[in-house]
Amino acid sequence: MTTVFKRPESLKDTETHYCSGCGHGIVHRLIAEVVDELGIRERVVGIAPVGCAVLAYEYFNFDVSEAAHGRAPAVATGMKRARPDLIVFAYQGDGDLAAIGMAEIIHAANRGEHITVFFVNNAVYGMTGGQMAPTTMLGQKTETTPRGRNALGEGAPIRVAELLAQFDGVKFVERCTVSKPRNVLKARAAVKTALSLQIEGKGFGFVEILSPCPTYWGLQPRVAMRMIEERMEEIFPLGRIKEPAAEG
Amino acid sequence: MAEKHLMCGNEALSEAAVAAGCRCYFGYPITPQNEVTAYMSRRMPEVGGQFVQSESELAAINMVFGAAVVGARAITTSSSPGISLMQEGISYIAANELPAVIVNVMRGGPGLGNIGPSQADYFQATRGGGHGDYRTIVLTPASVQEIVDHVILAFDLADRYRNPVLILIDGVLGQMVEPVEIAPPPAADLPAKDWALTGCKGRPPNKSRSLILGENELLEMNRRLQEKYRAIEAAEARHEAVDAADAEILLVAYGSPARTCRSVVRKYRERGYRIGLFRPVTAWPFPSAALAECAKGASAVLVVEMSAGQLVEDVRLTLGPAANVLLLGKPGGEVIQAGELEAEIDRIIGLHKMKRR
Amino acid sequence: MAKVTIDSRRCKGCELCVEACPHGVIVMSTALNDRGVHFAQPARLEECTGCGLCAVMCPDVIIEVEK
Amino acid sequence: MEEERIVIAGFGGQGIMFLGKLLCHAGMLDGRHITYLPSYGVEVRGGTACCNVIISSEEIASPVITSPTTAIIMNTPSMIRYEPEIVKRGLLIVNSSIVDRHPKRKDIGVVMLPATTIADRMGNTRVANMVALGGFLSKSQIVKTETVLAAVGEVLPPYRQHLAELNRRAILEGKAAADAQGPDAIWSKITRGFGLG
Repeated sequence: MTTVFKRPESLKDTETHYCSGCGHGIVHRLIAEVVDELGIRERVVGIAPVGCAVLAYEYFNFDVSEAAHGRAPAVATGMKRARPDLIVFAYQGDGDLAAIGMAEIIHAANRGEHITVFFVNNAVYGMTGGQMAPTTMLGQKTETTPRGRNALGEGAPIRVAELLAQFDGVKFVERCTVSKPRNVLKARAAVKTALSLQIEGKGFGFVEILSPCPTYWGLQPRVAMRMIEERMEEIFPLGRIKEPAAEG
Repeated sequence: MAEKHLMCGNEALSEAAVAAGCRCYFGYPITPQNEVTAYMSRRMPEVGGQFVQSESELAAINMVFGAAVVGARAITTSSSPGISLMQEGISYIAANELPAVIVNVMRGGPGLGNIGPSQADYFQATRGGGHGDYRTIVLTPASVQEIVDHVILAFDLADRYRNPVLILIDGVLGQMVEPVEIAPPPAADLPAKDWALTGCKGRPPNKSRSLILGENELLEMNRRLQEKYRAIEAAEARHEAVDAADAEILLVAYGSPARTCRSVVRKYRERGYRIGLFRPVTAWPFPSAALAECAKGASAVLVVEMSAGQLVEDVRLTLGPAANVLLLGKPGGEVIQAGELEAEIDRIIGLHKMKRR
Repeated sequence: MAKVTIDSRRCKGCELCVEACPHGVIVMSTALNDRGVHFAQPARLEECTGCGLCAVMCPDVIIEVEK
Repeated sequence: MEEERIVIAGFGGQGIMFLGKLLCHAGMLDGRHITYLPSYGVEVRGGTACCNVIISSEEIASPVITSPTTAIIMNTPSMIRYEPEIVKRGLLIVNSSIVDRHPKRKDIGVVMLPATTIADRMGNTRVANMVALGGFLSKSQIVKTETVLAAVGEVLPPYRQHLAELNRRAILEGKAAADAQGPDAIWSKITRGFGLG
């Protein structure tokens, strides 16, 4: 018998603190699988965000640092500038990246830092108990938008992938999701493209991953996955927003 | 012996960082330290280093964090309002026990203040400044040459103790030009950076974190940090004493006011008054034992600082409520002039009916 | 026949694997594990093609597939 | 103790900072203690340029000058600002081509030097600063003129080296013009050396 699927080496054999059906576990695994596949486990350095994935350094089986809330792209900049031979990625949620850390992500992207950023967008703040995120959808009820998010006064959801794609320094942008197996495999391919881009020294790569938060959406995990397809993808369309440039 | 160069404090500290082997500079322009960003933007590429003009001081200090956590020597510089923005990052650097060098070329505050020279960030520097129980080692050079020496020392101290080191200078020292020698320092005997995130080749993964949730774990971590701080206090308190042994009036000052004090001491000594100067060279750890010794015979201790009175609190803490500790403090980005200091000294001489000897 | 192994002790009961399986191989247990959840278990292994989609969806990486 | 505390002030673009740095460099080569402090920030943007140069036989306290022993003044606003601050028996060098008034002080030595006119005659307005420096060297012995001339080449950036000779000539012209103002001027009778007072 041959193994079809087993835990990647780059993921520690440990339980996560994530809620049942949370997308972070899938995204962690995809990154770990690609790190294994590309054979970079011994020269990759990850950055864990502040947010639900704050403990990511407990799960990845390679070097990982924390970063202050929103500052992961700055930390990644420092790492990659100091040690260009390392493969540096930042893992960020929607509050970390699109609210408190908007300046850092915009400027790291615009400088074309040779780093990879994985942006897990679940349209809500999980760690602090389900408050509005910059990517919360209009009408979506959260702890801090009890009547549903209203564009007037609360703004409309920010499309970060489209925002970053316009910078010349950004070489690859794709939005994907983990809503069903086919999409998970596409997300895996995007993760691989982004990390390969860095290995080849081609510049900033960005992968946004729409991910469910069953707990603070108040939905069964299976239903939450359908909600991504029915609601989120309308606002955050899937697909490749910026193709990596051809060789030469 | 290295050649003497004419450099302003800001340029000299930049070149000293290069001499210390630092190849990573991250910073955001702010007066009066802009010479550093300009100098480094030119110099870093020349020596194969990295210069990033960051989008903010928040980003700058976190770039330093990133470079430090992968094992590189990194420096950032700013002035008071920018240093306030960096406090979050400095707290994280202290918590992650990373080596980093930060220079504050102090200007008048609070708020946007002005760009005049000031020493009003002493509390912020010596009490941690950000959240949590931590300390940064604080060096307070008083000449351009000492700025150079302190930058080199700062990198070694940072590496030795895995702790942020802050160099506290004022706008005058940053801007003034003096002759300096910058020689590559002899290699210090420093611990290996086996904690750095350099890729987990041939070893278990390293992680760097400060979120510590286990029961009593954070308590233990803090106790360990405090032990480190006690060790730093025991080993690294530095000071300079000028004519302090028999002083009836002991001046206490650091940075550029200490220069004025030194010349005034010389002048009054020539006139026969027993006056001396105690200069803390490290503001943290504060050289308490040495100050207590120097102040033993003094009838008055006059603290001279370009703030409304911050250093004076450490002096009072050291000497106790019974000591006659006075303050000549000038906030607002203004220099303390020799004349003002002499008037205050004359007043003290009169009050205590001090005699020439 | 393929083989699906699920570490039921770590299962959080999200049922994403059940949803993912094209052949209805995996079902939720009636029993509870130590976490107090009904865990996923391979039930009709004879139907399993070893496609691995259950493992692809598992957020807790507790499914191994061989064929 | 020998000490000169020199304020140099004028418009931005008149070479104020270069004059200060050159003086410092010469001081350093002569084995003096020196400090140099430029005005910075907002003040610079106001269009005025000023620097403080201290050259001393002893260690220097503050680089900030409150009572200059010499002021080298290249424009009228600087004259208004600094004339009152000069110590008694101090020295005032004035670029009389630009400054449209005479000093009021009677207790200081004054050299009225048409620096810009002399510089123009030499073919380059921009060496007026060097002419003024020559005026200072005529009246002060804090640095040697030969040292200043030697320092010119070291202080000029590489892309301005072709101007070194012109700068040196301007210094000598300025010095000669000030020398010609006669040995009877009050400063020649004064033992300069102002201590800290």
